[in-house]
Amino acid sequence: MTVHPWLPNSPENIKKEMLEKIGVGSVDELYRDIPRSVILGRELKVGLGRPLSEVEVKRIVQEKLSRNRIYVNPPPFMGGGVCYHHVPSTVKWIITRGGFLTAYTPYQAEIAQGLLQALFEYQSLIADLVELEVVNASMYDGSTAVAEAFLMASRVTRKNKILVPSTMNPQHLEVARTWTYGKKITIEKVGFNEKTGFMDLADLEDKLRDRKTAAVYVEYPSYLGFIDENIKKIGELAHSYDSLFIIGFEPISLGILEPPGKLGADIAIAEGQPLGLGLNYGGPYLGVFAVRWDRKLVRQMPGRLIGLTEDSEGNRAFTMILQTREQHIRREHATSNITTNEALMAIAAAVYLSLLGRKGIRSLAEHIALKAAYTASKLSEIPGVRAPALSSKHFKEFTVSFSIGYRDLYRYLKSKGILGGYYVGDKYPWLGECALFCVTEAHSLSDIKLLVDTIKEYIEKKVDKP
Amino acid sequence: MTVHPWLPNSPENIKKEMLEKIGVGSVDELYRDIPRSVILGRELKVGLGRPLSEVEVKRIVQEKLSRNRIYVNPPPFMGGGVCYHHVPSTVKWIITRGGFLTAYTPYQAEIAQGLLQALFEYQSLIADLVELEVVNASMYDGSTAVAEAFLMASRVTRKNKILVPSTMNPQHLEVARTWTYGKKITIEKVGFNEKTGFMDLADLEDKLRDRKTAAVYVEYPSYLGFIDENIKKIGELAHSYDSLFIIGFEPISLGILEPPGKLGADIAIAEGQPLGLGLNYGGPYLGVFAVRWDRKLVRQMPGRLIGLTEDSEGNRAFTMILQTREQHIRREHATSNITTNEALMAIAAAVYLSLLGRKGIRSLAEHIALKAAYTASKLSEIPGVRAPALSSKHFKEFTVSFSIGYRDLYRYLKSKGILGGYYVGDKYPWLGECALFCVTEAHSLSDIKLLVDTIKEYIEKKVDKP
Amino acid sequence: MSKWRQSRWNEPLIYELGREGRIGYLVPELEEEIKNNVKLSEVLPEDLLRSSAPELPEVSEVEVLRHYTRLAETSYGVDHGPVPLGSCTMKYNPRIAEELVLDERLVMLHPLQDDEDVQGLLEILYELEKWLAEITGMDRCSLQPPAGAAGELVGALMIRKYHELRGEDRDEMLIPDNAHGTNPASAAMAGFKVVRLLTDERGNLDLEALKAVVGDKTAGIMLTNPNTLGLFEEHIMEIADIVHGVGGLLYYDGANLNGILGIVRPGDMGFDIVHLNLHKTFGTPHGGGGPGAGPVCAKGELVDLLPRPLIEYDGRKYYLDYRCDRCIGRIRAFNGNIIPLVKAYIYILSLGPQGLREVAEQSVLNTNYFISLMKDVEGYDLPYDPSRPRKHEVVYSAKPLTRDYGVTAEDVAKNLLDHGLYAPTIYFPLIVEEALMIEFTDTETKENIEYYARVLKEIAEQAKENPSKLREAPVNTSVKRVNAVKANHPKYVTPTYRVLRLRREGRIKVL
Amino acid sequence: MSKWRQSRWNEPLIYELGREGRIGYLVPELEEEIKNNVKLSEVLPEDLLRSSAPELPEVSEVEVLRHYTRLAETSYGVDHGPVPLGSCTMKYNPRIAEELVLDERLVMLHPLQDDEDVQGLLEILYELEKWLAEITGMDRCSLQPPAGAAGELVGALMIRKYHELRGEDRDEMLIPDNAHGTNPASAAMAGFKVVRLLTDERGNLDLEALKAVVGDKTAGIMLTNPNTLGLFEEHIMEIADIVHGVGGLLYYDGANLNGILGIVRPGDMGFDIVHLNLHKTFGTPHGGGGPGAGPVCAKGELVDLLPRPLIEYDGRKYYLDYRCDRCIGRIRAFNGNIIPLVKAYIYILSLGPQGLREVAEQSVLNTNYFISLMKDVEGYDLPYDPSRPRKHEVVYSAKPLTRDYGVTAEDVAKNLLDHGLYAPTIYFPLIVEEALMIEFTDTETKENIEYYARVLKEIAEQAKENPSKLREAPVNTSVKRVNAVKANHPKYVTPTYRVLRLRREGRIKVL
Ligand SMILES: Cc1ncc(COP(=O)(O)O)c(C=O)c1O
Ligand SMILES: Cc1ncc(COP(=O)(O)O)c(C=O)c1O
Repeated sequence: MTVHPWLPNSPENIKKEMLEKIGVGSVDELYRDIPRSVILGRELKVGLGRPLSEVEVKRIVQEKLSRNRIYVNPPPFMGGGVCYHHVPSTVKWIITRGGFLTAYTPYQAEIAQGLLQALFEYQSLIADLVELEVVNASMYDGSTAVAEAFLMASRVTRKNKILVPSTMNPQHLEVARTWTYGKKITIEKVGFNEKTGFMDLADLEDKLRDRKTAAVYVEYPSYLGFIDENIKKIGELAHSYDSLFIIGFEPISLGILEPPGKLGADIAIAEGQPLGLGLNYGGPYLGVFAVRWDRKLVRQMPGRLIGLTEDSEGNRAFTMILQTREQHIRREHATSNITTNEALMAIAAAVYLSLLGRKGIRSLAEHIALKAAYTASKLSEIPGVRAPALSSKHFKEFTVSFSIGYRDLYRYLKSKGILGGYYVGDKYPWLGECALFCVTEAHSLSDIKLLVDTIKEYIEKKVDKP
Repeated sequence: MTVHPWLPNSPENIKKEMLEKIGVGSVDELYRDIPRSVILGRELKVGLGRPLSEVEVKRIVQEKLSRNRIYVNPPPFMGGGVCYHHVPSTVKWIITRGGFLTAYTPYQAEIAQGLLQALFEYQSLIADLVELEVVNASMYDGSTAVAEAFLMASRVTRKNKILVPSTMNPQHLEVARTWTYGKKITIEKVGFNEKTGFMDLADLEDKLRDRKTAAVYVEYPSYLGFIDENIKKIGELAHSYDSLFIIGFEPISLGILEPPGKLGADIAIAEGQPLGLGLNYGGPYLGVFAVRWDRKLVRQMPGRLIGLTEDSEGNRAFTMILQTREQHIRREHATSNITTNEALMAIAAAVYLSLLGRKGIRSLAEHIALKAAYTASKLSEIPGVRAPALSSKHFKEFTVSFSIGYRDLYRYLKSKGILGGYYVGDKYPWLGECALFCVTEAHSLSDIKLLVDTIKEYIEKKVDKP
Repeated sequence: MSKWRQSRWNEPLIYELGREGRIGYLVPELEEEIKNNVKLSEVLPEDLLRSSAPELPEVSEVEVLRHYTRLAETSYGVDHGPVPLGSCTMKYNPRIAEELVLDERLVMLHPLQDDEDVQGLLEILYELEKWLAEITGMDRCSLQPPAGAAGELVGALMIRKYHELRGEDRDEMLIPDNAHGTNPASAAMAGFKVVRLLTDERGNLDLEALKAVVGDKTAGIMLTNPNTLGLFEEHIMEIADIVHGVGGLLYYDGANLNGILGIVRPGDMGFDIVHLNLHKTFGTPHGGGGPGAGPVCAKGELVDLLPRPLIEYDGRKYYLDYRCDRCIGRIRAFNGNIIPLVKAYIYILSLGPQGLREVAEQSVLNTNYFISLMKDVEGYDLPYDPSRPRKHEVVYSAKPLTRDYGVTAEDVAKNLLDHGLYAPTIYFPLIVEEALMIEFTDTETKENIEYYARVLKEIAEQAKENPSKLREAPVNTSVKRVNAVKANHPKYVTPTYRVLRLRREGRIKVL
Repeated sequence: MSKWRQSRWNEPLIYELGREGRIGYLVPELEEEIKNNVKLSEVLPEDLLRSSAPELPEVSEVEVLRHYTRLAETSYGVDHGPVPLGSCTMKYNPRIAEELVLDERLVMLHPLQDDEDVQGLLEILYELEKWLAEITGMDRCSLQPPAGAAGELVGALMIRKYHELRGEDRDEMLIPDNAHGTNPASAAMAGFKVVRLLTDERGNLDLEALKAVVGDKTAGIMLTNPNTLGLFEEHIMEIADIVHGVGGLLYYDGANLNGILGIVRPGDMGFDIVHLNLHKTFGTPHGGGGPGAGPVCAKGELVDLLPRPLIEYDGRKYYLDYRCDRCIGRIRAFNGNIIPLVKAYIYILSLGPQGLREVAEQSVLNTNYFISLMKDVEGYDLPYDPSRPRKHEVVYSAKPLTRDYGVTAEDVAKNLLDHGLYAPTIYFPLIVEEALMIEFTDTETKENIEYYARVLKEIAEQAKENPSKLREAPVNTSVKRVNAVKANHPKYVTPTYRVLRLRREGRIKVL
């Protein structure tokens, strides 16, 4: 092995000095306690079989990336739990500063005040967005935040049934089932109205009556994009049967929608990706997790918390708090096994929310709501298209149902450089040929026109010569 | 005008407070001393006529950039004074740190030690590369460094003729003529050997004999890529007629070639682009400027110098030195008008040279020399191709002359995704249909094969059916 | 006293910056056509409109940029100097990886795009999976878990499901006393009872104790090898035999792989399931606490249990395979923490087999060089057979200093900070009193290791002379010793600015 | 005393880091095929092979990264706080521009690629040129000059050539006493004699003195307006008439354009040639001293004299036009400092006409707000008619402090540093004794302006009480007051490490 730039002690002369001081003849001797029988004794078959220079690595990786296809002009219209948003340059700038990027978890508070403060601010900004008092420093993503919320609800209430909407994000549901499998928690779907998508309150109450429900979960807006207007009532019902109420929200929508804290939520969780993160083909994202100011809840919270305090001279300082909930102290009795989380993404979200501020988040939310609604209405003008497919109100994602097969249309759109909605007809058969579309601040009016015209053109062609 | 993110005091409420404190009713009043007759009185016609969001700006700029064509696979083979080199990621990382990127010239030394030290290290690393003791903190680019060297030589010697090679970089020559025009300096070309490209020593001596020559300038390697093996003799001749000797070098080649300091140079200059800078369609680049440890020379040097000193407690510290040469102090008697230079690019070069170190620069230089020679030899195997077109030795750029018209071949190469050499047949007619090719560490063997095979294929086709 | 000192900005909270009316981000102006055709009141449910704006600060772009720049520069990372946190493998994060992942052809990929749109990326992930399987000696890997602990949960659930599918009822997970806290926590999340195993004085697992607890309730064992003492478990093959012998499975916590990369493989030691921490061993940055990536690899029939989707190749195209007959399900939404995965790919690609092995050797060399420097330094014990070579890390005990001068491991840590050095992991593993767990990794310079040893020696000397001074540290950091008691006191505990505000207004109770 | 302090790393020189054998960059391995077919001895001239390797340090990537990271974090930029250096227009550098210029479709363009390969970029540059011409009220611009001073040289050479082409022999350039040093230096480089003009007590050019010196030797006048006192030259039209009247040209130094963007244009004031500093007015970062960009714009027949190439559009395609019948030639190689040019394009595109005007108004508002805060602060004089509103900047004199307490402008500057603030430009313009030249620009917050004024007041108060304390500043920066005398002493002057080394070895003389 030649000297490597990442391995400062790899030159032979340095190695030799070190081995001499240690008092061994070779590095092999430092492995002497490993049973010979398990020693590999050959080179690994990895990479291209030899160390590569930056020049070579860059070429290889960029060649591969060139075989990906991205949609820039227009940006993706695909929804399905995550949408394309513009990431402000300032956000990217900040999360590539070495003090944040290359730091560990701030175990040594005094030398990590900047990191701690940034995470404290993340917690604070989310707290004010959701109007709940306690926010942890992040979960892995929205789906695991849901799962941890279910586990937490079960711990708090010592019950193990969770009621969820029938229209719930199917991936989140799968993840929640995986995570709760060991704890024998059952997740049950509540009936719903096929026209609006709203939860069936009567069925909910039926299912609550055995008082075995740890929590009722509602998405706000839902996976299918609609806003369940009974959300407050659902929370009241949950509480009246001693269940917790968990809201899974979309963060930007809270610029204009009533926050979970005002809707009675005990726990609120979210996928934080809209707050300044790239699409990243699925990750890293950000699991947002907030609870009410209630000792019982806070003690059962998963994840890391940063708190404000003082140093020995009374200056403001920050440190990790309530660690007795965490695995490194409580081990098998911890509230979760999480340690590494998505801290850097939380900082990105803090920067994003700081940039927007109270006015920005509102105008962004308005912008998106109006643009999405406009797009839906334009799509609906096309014969054979209904958007949204549900009669209720929507925020940024919405269902579009077609009288023709969607998959061919989707392929046609791609051939025109447009990434259309995500097909959900298989999972929600009563919606027919249906897809989840998404419109955000990244889409211009002409992007929307292009989408609408292309769909129209295709459908007209189809109808002409079927 | 609405509130803008870059203008913190643009909200009306803040403006109002400020105007009140100032005691005026409106900002207009602060312009009251401007004659009405010159006030514009209308909006400027710039941009799209209104402020744009990041979302919009990014789309517009990226759309335009998508109408540029870059050559990645293989990288450009085009020479002509500048070649494509790999820029290490670490270099880009460092020059995007705020402390370097957004600082001004370090007028306040105590709060800018990091910047000063980085520039001092740039000066030092170059000094050791060229083996001359004094290096300034940068000139604009190689061409203006040449021009400033000529002006300096004229000041030092109080003479105003400069002798240059006939094969000199034509752009540099043009620039030198522009810059010296006001000082009535004449630039004369010395005869040369058409086979080797070497300077004609007899003609040189003839031209020196009047003792009016301020300096003799040699490129090393030359614009046409060859290395003038008489370089030492040229320097000796210059000195024997009381002229200065100026070498324009290629920095990476000094990993393997004897440095200007050893060749008798009084001044050495270079285009610093190979030291970790992008091609950037021509800039920013880096003008390297070094002189011998000689009071007369140092006093007449253009540009900024950083020096090592101490603070009031005897700790090592850095500051700008010998400022009495500079415009802000000496005004019309300054050695140059330069103030803003290419500091950030100098830091990039410092990082680059630090990464390479004494071994890295040598192996990089070897690598390039061998790869370029290999490419030339392979090209020469093609009937009707001569590479290099000159019989002398070369480093990374070399001439290739063709028995067929080059322009069509160039277009053919482009159609195959290859950026071929830069046509110089018009400027150096005795070389026939000739172009400047460049091979660096960024080119792999298969890139070279592709180039050679594509040229061969084209020429064979041409010869078959002319 | 060291001349080093950290910057101090006394930076206000972002809430204390800004002024009403400011913004830091311009939302694109809504086009007239849209404004004229849709009204907010028709678009959203009226009684769910937010009644009061969220209490976010109003800050301009320049203020935001400066604020977080100052904070970043008051946070110590690997970019600043050694961060020898044991168990964390805080190595240098190569910039080439950081640069290449900024590519829009990665960042702009929607996770639900068709496979045909992401062939290049899938190829990267497919190759990465193959390499990780080769490195661990396993058959297949799931790249989905976002961190080590999530990988452990996956492993524990796989073990649970494995026994269930065989109709066996096994609810005990064996975990050594020196294990990382995530092991028992993960086992418990998967519904297991945790059975604690002891460490013998050589630093190995106590085999007799193990034999005494295994049985038909044993679902499996979670081990890391080298263990958290930095010692290679010498009897690993016997352990494997014992656990397999009673029908249990072996889970490998890969957090400590750095010292044996390319030298021994978990699969060859008898492990059935393995997780890796790419943000430790494979050079992806820790981001102040994440994102990470914790792929899980498995052998033989256990492959069927791995979370889906897996990436497959049919000879022409790469695709995501969602089939899940026996699998434990999904561990997270979408396809994994892609950015760290690609960074790890670049890391392995860059180093190749020789480089990875050199990484292991360098990390072990560094540890043992440090031990050799500490040989004649008083004040620190090296528990568990000091004659055995350590691997990726070493654990000292500051007990002599505590006993003799009342100087604790924490005091030692804080004094290291004062020299511009990050502290070791302290008070872990739990079996070492006043533990100082030190891992320099492969990327630390000999000079910094020497400096670290020198400072530890100085601290021990100062402990004799002036122990109270040591308890005042740190003084060179941006703040002095932080008050953790107040931070956690129910009357003062302040996890958000909202709590501070409500408390000031008297609108919140003691927690 | 401010609690702020800068970080201190006592960072060694890069030469003092590293060890023999280390490298920070892997040169690709040369392919066997090449190694086997070419030999170095045949490739390069034997007697020009380097006889001893350059004495560069040998440092690993991680060491290099940490070293320069630490240095960057010990350097104060706009990203850290206010940098109100008068005349320098140190405004916030928008990150959107920094992000977009990293694009390989820009960075990888070879400057000699055909026009057809760079249509997108040429369009950007073409539009930028149009906008700059509109902003200055001129006809065409050359984007090539890499900085303001280079632009001045271009302008001066154009003036020279203009007269020569008309067969006139004019060798005097008129320059006010408050002009920036680059103006006389540039005029001198272009071969002119510099004639100094005086400033009257209102801060305007002394018209009588001007009239006294103009004549048939007058080639032109170089002016900046607002001038370096921040005052708008009220008699600009008269000046233009006088100079034009004798056949001279008017050159506009655009460094001070920030306060009048979109409000008055140099072209409308009678100027013939203008340079702009994009790294001042148009938000491109200064990089610790560059790169900048200093486009030069001209009117009417002077357009022919602009350096070539210019960017043209034939209705279908953009192209570089190299024709140069009367032009002064080339001012630099290739096509200009493209990256800053593109950043400036993004800046103007983002702000639009309303934004640019707001920039001007904000910068003037900030200056005059600061003046209003300084009204009752003793110790600082506001020379040249304090009743006149300033534009982009204001110049105070610390003369009262110097006179009464021996506290100089430099002392004031150093004490500002101690509060985490960058100092003003000091001792310029030369016509103000103990000058403090302060320019907050459009991007400074009201709060920081207030803080700055407060600190200045504190300093003045301390000057009364304890002036010697002030002369000890700075103490909160990474080093204390730097010894400039030693730095410049012929025996000690050390511009490179090479000099230090040779001096230690006794191999170098006093300079
Ligand atoms: C030994 C060990 N196991 C498991 C983990 C958990 O890994 P992660 O932090 O990636 O969840 C860690 C690190 O924290 C560790 O050190
Ligand atoms: C008034 C004035 N003119 C000219 C210049 C020179 O510009 P540059 O630094 O871009 O060469 C400057 C800035 O240094 C200046 O402030």
